[in-house]
Amino acid sequence: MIASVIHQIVQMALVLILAPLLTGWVRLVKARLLGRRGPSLLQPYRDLARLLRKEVVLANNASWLFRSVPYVMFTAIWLAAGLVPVFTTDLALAPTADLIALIALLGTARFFLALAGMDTGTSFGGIGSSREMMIAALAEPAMLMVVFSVAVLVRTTSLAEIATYMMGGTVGLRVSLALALIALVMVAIAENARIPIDNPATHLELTMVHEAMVLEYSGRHLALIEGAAMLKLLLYAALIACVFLPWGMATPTHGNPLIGLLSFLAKLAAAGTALAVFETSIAKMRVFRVGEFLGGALLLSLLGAIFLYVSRGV
Amino acid sequence: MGNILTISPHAFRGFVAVTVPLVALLALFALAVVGVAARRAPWVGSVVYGGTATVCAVVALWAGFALAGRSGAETITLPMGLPWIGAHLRADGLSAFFLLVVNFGGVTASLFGWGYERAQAGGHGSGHGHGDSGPVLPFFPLFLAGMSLVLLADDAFTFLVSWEFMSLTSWLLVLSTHREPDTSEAARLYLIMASAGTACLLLAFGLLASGAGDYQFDAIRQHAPTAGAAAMVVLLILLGAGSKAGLVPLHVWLPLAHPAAPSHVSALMSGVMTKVAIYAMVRVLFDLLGEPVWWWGGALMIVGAVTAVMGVLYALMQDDVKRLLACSTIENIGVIVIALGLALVFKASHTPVIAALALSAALLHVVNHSLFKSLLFFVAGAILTATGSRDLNRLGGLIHRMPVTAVLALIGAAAISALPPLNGFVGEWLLFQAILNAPALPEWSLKIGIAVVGAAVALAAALAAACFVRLYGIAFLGRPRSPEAAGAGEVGVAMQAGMMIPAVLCVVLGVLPTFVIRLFEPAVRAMVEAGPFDDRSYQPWIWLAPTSAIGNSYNGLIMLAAIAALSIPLVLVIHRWASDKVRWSIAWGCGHVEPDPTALSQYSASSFAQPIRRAFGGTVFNAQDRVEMPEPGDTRPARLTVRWTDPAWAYLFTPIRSAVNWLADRADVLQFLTIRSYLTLMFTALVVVLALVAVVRS
Amino acid sequence: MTPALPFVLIAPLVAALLLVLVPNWRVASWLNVGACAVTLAAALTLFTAKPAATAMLVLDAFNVTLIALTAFVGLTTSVFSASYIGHEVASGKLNPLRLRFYHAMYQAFLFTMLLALSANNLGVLWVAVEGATLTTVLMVSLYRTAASIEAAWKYFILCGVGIALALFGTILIYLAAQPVMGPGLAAMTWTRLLADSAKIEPNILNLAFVFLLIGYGTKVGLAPLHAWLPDAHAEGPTPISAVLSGLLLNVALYAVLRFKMLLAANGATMAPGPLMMVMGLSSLFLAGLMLYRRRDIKRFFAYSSIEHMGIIAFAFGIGGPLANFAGLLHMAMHSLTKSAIFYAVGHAVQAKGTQKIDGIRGLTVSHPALGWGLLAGVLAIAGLPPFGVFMSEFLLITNTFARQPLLALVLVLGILLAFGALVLRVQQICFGAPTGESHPIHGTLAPLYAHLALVLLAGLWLPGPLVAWFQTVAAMLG
Amino acid sequence: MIDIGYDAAHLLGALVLLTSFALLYQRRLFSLLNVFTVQALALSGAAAWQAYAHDEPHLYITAILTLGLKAIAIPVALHRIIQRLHIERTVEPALGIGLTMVAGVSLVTLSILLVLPVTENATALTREDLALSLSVVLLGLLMMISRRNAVSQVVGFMSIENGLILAAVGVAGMPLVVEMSIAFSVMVAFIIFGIFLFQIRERFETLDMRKIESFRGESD
Repeated sequence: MIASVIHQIVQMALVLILAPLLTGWVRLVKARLLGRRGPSLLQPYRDLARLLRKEVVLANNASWLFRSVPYVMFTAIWLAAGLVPVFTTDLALAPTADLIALIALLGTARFFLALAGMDTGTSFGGIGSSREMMIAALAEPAMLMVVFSVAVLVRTTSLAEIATYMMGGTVGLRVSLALALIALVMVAIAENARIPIDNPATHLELTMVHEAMVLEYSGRHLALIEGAAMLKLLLYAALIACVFLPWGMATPTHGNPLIGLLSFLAKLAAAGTALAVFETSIAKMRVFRVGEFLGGALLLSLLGAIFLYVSRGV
Repeated sequence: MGNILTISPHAFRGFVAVTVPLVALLALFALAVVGVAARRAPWVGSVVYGGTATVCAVVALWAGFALAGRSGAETITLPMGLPWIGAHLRADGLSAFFLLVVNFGGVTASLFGWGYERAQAGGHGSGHGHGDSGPVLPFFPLFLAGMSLVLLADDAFTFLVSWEFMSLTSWLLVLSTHREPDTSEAARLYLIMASAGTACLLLAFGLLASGAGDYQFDAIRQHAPTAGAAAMVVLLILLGAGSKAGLVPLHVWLPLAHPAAPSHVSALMSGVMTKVAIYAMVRVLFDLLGEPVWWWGGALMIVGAVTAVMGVLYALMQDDVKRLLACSTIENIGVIVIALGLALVFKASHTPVIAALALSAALLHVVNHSLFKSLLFFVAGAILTATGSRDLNRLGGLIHRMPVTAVLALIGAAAISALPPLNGFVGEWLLFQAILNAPALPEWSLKIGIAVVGAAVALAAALAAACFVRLYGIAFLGRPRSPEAAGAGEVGVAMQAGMMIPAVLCVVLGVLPTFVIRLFEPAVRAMVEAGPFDDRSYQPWIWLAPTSAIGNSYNGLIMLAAIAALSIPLVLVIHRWASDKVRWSIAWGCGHVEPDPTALSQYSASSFAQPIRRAFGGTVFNAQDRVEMPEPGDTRPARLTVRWTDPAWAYLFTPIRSAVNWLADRADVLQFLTIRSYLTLMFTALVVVLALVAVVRS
Repeated sequence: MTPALPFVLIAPLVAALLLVLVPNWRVASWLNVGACAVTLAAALTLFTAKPAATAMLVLDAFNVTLIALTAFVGLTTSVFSASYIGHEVASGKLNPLRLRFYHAMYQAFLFTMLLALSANNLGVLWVAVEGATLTTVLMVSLYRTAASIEAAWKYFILCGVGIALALFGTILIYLAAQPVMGPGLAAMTWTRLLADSAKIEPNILNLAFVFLLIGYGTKVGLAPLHAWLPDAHAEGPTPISAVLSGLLLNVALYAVLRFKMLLAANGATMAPGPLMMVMGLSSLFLAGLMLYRRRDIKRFFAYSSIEHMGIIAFAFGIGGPLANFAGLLHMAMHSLTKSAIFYAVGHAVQAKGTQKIDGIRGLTVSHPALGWGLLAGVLAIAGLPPFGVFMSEFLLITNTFARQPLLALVLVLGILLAFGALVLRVQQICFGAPTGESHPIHGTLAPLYAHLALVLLAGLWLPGPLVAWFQTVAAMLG
Repeated sequence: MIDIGYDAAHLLGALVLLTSFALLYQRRLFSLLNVFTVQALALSGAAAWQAYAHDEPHLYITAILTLGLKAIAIPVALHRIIQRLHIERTVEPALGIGLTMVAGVSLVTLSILLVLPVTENATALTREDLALSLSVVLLGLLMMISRRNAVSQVVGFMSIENGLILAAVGVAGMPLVVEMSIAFSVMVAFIIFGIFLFQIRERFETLDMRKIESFRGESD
């Protein structure tokens, strides 16, 4: 019990610390792949610190909602990140929320960010919000289908249980899991506003989604939102790791949290690299192709769920 | 007809059991009389609404105690209704639960309505037709009485009488705005659809009663109908109760009629009356019809899934606030029906615990939807009172002018979008837990089908979130789109209170859902012979951990605490050590500096829906956007016009209507014939019948 | 035989003769009411009398209820008419001479109907119905307008022919019975015929029933024999429309049912039910469709009467204790409701100065008491609870569906078809912004609300004795 | 041997039927009335013969009533009306004469088909008589349909009632009440027709139904 509480606190801190690092790593690898030296690994920390110190410039008709959204969003994503077992499944909050609740938490963050985008009454906020909600409308079902196919296999949606079960090794290699993995990766790309869905680096109004919503933000608010985005990236990496390759993670009964931590770092590095490679090797797609992209993800995940019945008589 | 004048054996205990709602019903009728008799008196509104609120509160409390106390349900027979059987009233767990929902809605609605009508009467109202409206007062209590009576009815006749009485009174309430252009069409469609539904129920009960040889529910319970008859009953119930609940494609009246009524009535119709329809489904499918067959549930799930997705898509197309809310009701009903279908399926496959889980999800969503849908309709009423408009494209920026309403509306929008830790999410969570148990089913079609249904539910939920971001963002955020919106002011205390109560409950139920689930556990137990928490392993009471969901659990309270524990320090730390300086300036908007006074550059309701319209609408509604872009140098603003058609109208109702008209035109010729032709008709009839007789004999 | 029965017949007859002599129409109108009151009082005493039969008259459970109903509606209508004709005179549509004639005819009409109801001799029954036709023909043409004369002419020709066919049927009945029961009155006395019905040659009975159904059916207004009904209702004075719909149709149907009972008692004949069901359904659908195109308010409700006669004919056609019960209840409810509607319509037409529905809008706004009364009446006739018609339709539909599912579906479709039209029109009439001229209402709304109260009461609670009465009659009808 | 009673009755009945065919055939109003008079005479003859043959004195009354009303009063009155109102003397039938004839013949066939099989146990006379009267009734109806003129419609109606009387007298021992009722109704009917003809005249200046029926309700 005590251990689980300590683990939980450690994890909350850990995700907070690691998130900018992961983003930095991705940027670095991308730069190297493009043949640039690229920024330092710690650049994201510096950016956040600078933003935090800056004053906030608010639009005249910004409401209290606009000012509180960054905190709500950051908290929600932070909490969600804290729920994904990274180095041990023995977390105090584990029973509080399962995978579905976690998805819903991310939904909450998105909901409020979309509202904030519409608060100042500029056209770009509207563009961002509407597109974001459209993307979410397809990403969420896909995500839940992934959950479904995993749950059909594992008969649970509690992440700790899933990780434990997967580590048990009784699962083996499965077509459906592969499909679910692909679907989850596609969703992750969409949700984190990465290429080809969106480009965090761009400010070309007509193509941007996430950036359009946060256009009016500045100073500490912007810092929180950037931080939240980094946390989200980390969260998805951790989620994929926890569900599909949880090996090395500690459980209440056996395994060492430190080893779990090291393995997690390794997994993050790998994930970051993979993302960087993927992003450099593909171009951004038109906003209205996104529907097809995520629809594909949805179908894949559904297929995964169905394949399960075929492959195994559950 | 022995017991016409004598009261049934358990008379006394029965009387004790049902006496409170009976007295309450009488009180409601009395209030209606007052509403008619003293219609000129200045105090009448306060008396009727106050009285209704009190009576409903009493009944709600009574129902709550009946549920908590697990009090037995006796039947009482009144010497009314069908002569030889009388009117049977009974309040078992299920009835009591729905009585609680209905009458609680009644309390808030009367509270809000009191303030609303005063606001309408006082100047504000003029300008949008409520100025000289028909009478509401007499029919408002009658409507509530009708709904309660449906829930208490224990024989087919009483049930149908009160069912149709409910439709009738709500129709009259809709007609109270009869001076407005669209009302009469809406009201007509409503009453016709409602009566068609009643006709279906009539046939269904006829079938059930023919099996039992009696109209009493007890007798019907005893005699399970044959498979064929049962199938027909299921179909008829889907049509009958479905037309009232708003299942696609029988939903067409709903987005027209619900908004036409005064807002507090809309809240009742959308938030509560649809639940009465759900009650009818549960009562017949789970209680009266005996052992279910798996495909019943399958049918319910398919219809529900279609309804859920279509409903929310309709909602996304609407620009009228109340119409949007009505459409979102269709979606929520779809979700509830899916849950019911799951419960049936699991009941049929003899896994009662999972059935209990699904049914709990359904009933919990019934409670939740009644809460946040009433809340949102009240908000719509507040907006209407404050701005005189229901058109999203004439609203905006209300968060600055109606601060209280804005907060409550935000709670409502978040709750209906199923965001944790609010109540909407708990319902969805339970539903998904039930869906995840699909592998436990024997039928392959169901295993796979339920996965698809799950996807549909998720899609509906995500679209609902989009829909309410749109509603809240357009109405409350941004800049005002019309002078009325710019000049709006906060509404009165009564209306605020009416909104406050459901809003608070949305939070409470989200944090402590187990309370209400425990409350209706007896109802669930009665329907599926199991409770959602049977033999649960380890959770103390604040944990929501149904047995069937293996090791899955959710705890709204801890989640709320965690959010608080994380966010409050965060705010403090940042403001203490980082910076707390703020500078106000004009919105930047990518160099588009000077915000134009008309606020036309903002995203409008229809432009917000455009991506989703483009993703889904093209195929479902063959929606077409047309943008009129003026010549370069021309200063006219560009105009976006959206055209879309409802398939239910295009392929079902318009053909029916035109067919009737065609036939009527043909028949009408008979009015204008000569006497000779009429004689000829008569003569032909005679000769034909004579010839018939001759033929028959030989 | 109780003396009350002859008295019930004599009272209106005497009143008719008396009223011919009264020149002052105001006095006459109240004499009219008084006479009706006396008749009703006498009729009510019949409930206590034992069933009995003479060569000419008969008294049994079946006709006593209808006699009472007729006397009651006769009374309320006379009250309505007393308050109605005042305005007709004022607006110069009628002159005192015509009114003298009108009041006499009103009583004569009541007499013929009561005679038809209490007749035991088929010949007398026929004469009475014929008399009812003649008197109403004269009253329909009371206004002497082109329209009213055309309507009365149509009415007279069609019903005259119908009556003739009915007479032929009666002769056939006698022809069939005469070999069994020997020549003379016995072979035309209904009770005797019923007693020895089994011995009568069934084939002739079949033939006879065809003529009787077509003949009296014309008077019931069953499609396709209904053509006279709408115009007669629309062009005559409204009180007459009320009694036509409320009473005359019932009387004609009563005649048909008497003969149906005869056939049922014989056993070897064809089943009369299907014929009645077919005609009933055809009337239901035809009327339902016609309702959509009507622009004249009285004609509109006349078609609604055809619709309900169709439903009732269907109910008796399918038969059985429940359906018969429903049919009887529906008969009573329809008389009360439809006459109430016509009272309201009469006032509305006078208040708005037109019979065109387009000219009668927003009645609940311009004349609340009248508007809501009319609305309640129409809702009641549309079969909405808590009014009595709902109960009869409930019983009929559920019972039919249990026995003949497809027929029940057809029936429900027909009822919904008509329902749609009723809702459409009643919303136009009662709601929206008032149109056209708007005079104050003359006279009392008491009859309207009295009928509505009764219909409402019946929907909520039927007194035990009445139920028992209906059940015995339903059993008689088999 | 020859049953003279049967033959005579048969003859008279047949004559009535024949005359109603003749009615169908007529084009001119006056000849129409004359034929109708013949029919009435034949009918009263039949009634009288029945009264004599079966010794049922009350049938004499029927005979006399028929003779008085239908053979004398009504034709005369109608003559008057026609002259007074200057009605055009010829009326073109709505149906072609030939067609009407065919219809009439088939109707007679139908009625015989209907009546004969069902009356095995009735006397031959009754059967014949019933078949004839049914045909007369149907033919009268056919006539009302096939003529536009009010007078000819009245005549058609009358001939229907002739058919009824023929049936009534044919059945042995039919009580008087029926004839009385018929007579009564015919009388009233005639009065009413008279009233109507005059009113129609003063309203529409014609007896052509097409003009009268220009108003069909709701044709505003």
